[in-house]
Amino acid sequence: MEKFLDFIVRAGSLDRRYIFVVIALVVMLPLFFPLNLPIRPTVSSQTIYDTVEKLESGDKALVSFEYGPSTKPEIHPMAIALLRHLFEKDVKVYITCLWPDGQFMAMEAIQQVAVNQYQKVYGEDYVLLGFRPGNEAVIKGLVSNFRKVYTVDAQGNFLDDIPMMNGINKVADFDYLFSASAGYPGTVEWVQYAADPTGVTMGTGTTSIQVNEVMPYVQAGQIKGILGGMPGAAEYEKLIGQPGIGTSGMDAQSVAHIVIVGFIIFGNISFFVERRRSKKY
Amino acid sequence: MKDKQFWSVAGIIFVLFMIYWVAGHPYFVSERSVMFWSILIVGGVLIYSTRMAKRGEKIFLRTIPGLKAVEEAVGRSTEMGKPVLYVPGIMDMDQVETVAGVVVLGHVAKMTARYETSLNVPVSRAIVMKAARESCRESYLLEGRPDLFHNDMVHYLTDDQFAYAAGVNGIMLREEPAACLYMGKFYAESLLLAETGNSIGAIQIAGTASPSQIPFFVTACDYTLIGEEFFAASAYLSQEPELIGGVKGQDTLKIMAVAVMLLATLFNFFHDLNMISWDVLGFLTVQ
Amino acid sequence: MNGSEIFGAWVAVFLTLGIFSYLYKDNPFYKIAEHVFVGVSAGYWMSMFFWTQIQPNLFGRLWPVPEGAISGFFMRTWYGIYNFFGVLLPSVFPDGGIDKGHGTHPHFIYIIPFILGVMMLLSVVSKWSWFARLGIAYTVGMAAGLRAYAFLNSNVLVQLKGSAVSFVGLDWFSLTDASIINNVIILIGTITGLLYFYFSKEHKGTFGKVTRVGIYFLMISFGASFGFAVMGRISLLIGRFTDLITYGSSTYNYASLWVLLLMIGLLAVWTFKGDKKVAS
Amino acid sequence: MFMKRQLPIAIAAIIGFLTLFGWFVDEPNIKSFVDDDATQWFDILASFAIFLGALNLLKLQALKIIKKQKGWPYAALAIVGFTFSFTAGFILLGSYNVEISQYDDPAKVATVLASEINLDEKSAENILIAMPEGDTYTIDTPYFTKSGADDVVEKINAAGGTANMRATEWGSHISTRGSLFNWMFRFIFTPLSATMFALLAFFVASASYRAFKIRNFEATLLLISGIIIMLGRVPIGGNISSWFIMYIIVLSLSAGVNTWFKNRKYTLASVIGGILIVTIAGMITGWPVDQPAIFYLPVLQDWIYNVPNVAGARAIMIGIGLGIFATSIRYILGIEKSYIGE
Repeated sequence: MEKFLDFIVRAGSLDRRYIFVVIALVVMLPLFFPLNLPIRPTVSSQTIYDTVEKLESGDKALVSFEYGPSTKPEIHPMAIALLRHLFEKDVKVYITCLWPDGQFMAMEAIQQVAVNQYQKVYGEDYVLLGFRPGNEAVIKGLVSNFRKVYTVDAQGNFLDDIPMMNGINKVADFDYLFSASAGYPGTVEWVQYAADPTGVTMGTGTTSIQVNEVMPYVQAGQIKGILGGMPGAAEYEKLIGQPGIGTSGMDAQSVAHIVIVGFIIFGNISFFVERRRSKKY
Repeated sequence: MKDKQFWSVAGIIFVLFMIYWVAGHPYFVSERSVMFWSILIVGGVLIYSTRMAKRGEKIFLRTIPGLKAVEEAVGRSTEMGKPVLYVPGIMDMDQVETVAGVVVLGHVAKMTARYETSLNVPVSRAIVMKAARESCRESYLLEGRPDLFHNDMVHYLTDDQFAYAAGVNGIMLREEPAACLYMGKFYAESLLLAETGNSIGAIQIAGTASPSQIPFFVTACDYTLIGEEFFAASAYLSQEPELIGGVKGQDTLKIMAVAVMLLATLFNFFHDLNMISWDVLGFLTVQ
Repeated sequence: MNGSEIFGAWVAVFLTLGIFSYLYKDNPFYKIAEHVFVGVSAGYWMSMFFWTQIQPNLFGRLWPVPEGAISGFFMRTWYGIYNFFGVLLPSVFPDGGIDKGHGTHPHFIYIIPFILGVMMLLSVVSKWSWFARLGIAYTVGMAAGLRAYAFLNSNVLVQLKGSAVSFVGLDWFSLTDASIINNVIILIGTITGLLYFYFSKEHKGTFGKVTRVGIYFLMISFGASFGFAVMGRISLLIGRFTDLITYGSSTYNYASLWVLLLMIGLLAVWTFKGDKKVAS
Repeated sequence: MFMKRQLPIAIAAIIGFLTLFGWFVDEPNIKSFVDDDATQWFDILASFAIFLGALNLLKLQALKIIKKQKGWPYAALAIVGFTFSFTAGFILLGSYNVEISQYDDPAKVATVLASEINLDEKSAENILIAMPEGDTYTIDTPYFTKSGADDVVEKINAAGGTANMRATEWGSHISTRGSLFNWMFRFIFTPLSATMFALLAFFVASASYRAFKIRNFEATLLLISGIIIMLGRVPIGGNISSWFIMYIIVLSLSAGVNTWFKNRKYTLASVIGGILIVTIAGMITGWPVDQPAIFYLPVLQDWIYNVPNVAGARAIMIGIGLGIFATSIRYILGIEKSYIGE
């Protein structure tokens, strides 16, 4: 017994590089040997799905890309799933970017979903307006006059020449607003400067870390539903019935969480054993 | 009516606005009048309490446990003959948290001067370095120990987030400070710092307002100044009437917020029961 | 798969593993990757902001393509300046003016932000460091005006409204839907949490008990925050591993495997040799 | 002195005041300035601020090299990195397209095309034949140099086709697949910035192991709510039976009884009693995985993050909202002036 306790105490001050190796393994292995755990949608993901489901063919949705490569694994799958749902419903999609890298992410998503999967027509079914710097000031500008901020789209075409831009002059002209956001500027700013002042229905997909900051907005009804991180994306993929990157990452995610919880519990056991000993001596 | 000037200006603004309103309030977005009045009232409360503080009104601020702990931590470092490490966050002086961090640094520098303990302040922005140096120099002068102060106690590492974290971790492992204080704006590096500090067994005290970083500090540090506590601490330490008045003003506003919440719930309850027709939720919705 | 893609994959793998090598210890691979990152990202941000804002929305307004021939001394001088720039940087200032849909007349009022911006850049010279203050003051002032309204509305007023919960026509308790008990918990939690941040009174007696409840709610919220933080970081790692696995395929000549072996080998050699320069 | 101190404060005050009250004004001239032009100016200045940041970085690294400070070769590497991305952004386009618009004999042109896009001649010919009348076909991957693209154009023209070279426009090159800038984004910027953050996954794990200790009641709450979110949010949480959770609760309650009463009999009684109650209840209901729902992790985590978590987060949000309002007002009134750096 004494020896076992000794081991536990010593394991408590283990070189952290052993922990790194364990984490690398538990994340890597399920990617090679999937477990196919069933996914269960949470209430907030279901809300997003229901809201989009209510949109009708020809409705206009503004989707804003506010993430970059650093958070791509979390947000990109949900952006793709949402675009799939919107195109499935024949909703017109307008894409803006408040992060410079967002434009690249949007291009990738468009190539995959709009061009390859649904063969949508640029300028009639979707448009990529591109990135504008200025954070919340850009949103404020879009709310009052869309055409001041964007005179050309990302490819340099004039907005007046794009058929689907007809009748779009401010954010209030849209039926749905979605922010795929990884931080500032992002969801919070869209709520403050666009959704609250105009009353346009808004949904959001955020990194896991942001979920907590955004939850009060969701509870107060300022945002209708939220997709949280990669699990949120997996849930949405499940809802639209098209499994993607999010779903394939869930096994690794599950196993890693279990292992980390195990670490926490073991760390605490070792902590208690040590504390009891130091009391004795 | 302690502050006649304030009340007369407020009265004049009110009367002028009323005249404008009665005259048909041209060019005014009437749907936002609730927000307009909120801004005037909230702004008024803040200005009023700042003015009162400047005029010398006694303002009580509760003790903040984390602050007492700072003194203990410096004391312990002195006993052990080890340095104190102070990290003022990774952002520039335009962030309120950085400003608060530098204010608290001044206070810590006073203690290290008094106890003759060595202080080490790595920073990640050039302007923060200037400000932090000034603040330390002043504290050492005030304590009558300018001889102990040297410029290198505040030194610049790098602007880059992770390189900075790696640098600070290096200092921790080499110098093994007995107390690590993290006060300022932190992002993902909070975890790296707090964990390394924990592993060398230092007393750790943190103060920050970023909600997503607080959990890491709360679990890994001995004391954490959470969000507004941190701002209040800097006001408390600086004893500047402007800052203290601000804290007092925000306190008043919090009580008002609680009152509004309770009243709104009550009115909403009666509205739901069809006992009154006034819709409080509609009233509070400003577009 | 063409050459530039395969070469790109090798570069990407080297940089990715270079940064991961920090997990072992601080080493030259990590330092190389880190410094390349600092330099490249500065140039990257600069290009992005220039081509999406300064060129189209500032220069595009100052020197739009004029309608017909340019006449008058003033306008000729104005476009003369433009042509001079055009000689220096033809990619930025194409012949004849910049056509980004800002009409055909120069918006001269945009000289103000242009001058403020240029002053900002000149502040690199230590003697003129105060030059930047004017531009910074503008952004600070504007952000203050925007935020004062937006935060008071969305973060205070609407949140107060959100806490004014309903009790009529709801179930007593439900885990997944709004219910009376849930609403009471939210109301109590918000109020006690807010009172924890009340500084003008000592936390003793009844008030102390109230704020105690407040801190419990804050802790539950921080715990959730911690859970989400773990979740997010793991997702990012999954993303990196997926990329490495892709780059480790035969299409990319097994880039991930080769680079990994090379790095482990070199790190091992350095460690066993105990090279002082590396170990420091 | 006026330019250095009063003017900046005056600018901040005036602009702040205009923007704040611009929310309430419906006068077209003021509205158009405040909502449109003023925000555009802000955006432009924000862009210049990025330039300033880059210049400061260069200055710093250059000084490091000149003074031969420790690690100066790495500083040189940073400058090389900057030069590369600047070149990709402003000087070297690296994206020239070849468009084929007409041909006399598809087979001949297809020979040229096939060697350019790594296809057999038959498929290349099919691509050309499938091209609608009056339309053009653009070769998928752009050419890195202008002369490279010109060569191909010449070859196609020699084979009896009509082709021309089209350079990607400056400005849209940043978002065009195939440009040097885009290559840099995909293979240098993306892996670097993504891996920097992925590193944190490892540190989060080691921090959980070493730092997250149950020191007091608050820390316990934090830990439990964190663990429930972590397990309940991911698919595996749905496979953990609520009965398993109940057994764990029984055991931890017994541990509590043990420390509280310090009497082995009580502890034993609570362990056996608890296990018996849970087991009998389970046998009666038939051990459903997700019942009772309050012990089922996916449902429990939904409740935690929709109810108590929202209350805590909202308290912080209101506090921060008031704090930011107060700071903003101080900027507008010119009380807070730390932004001028004095």
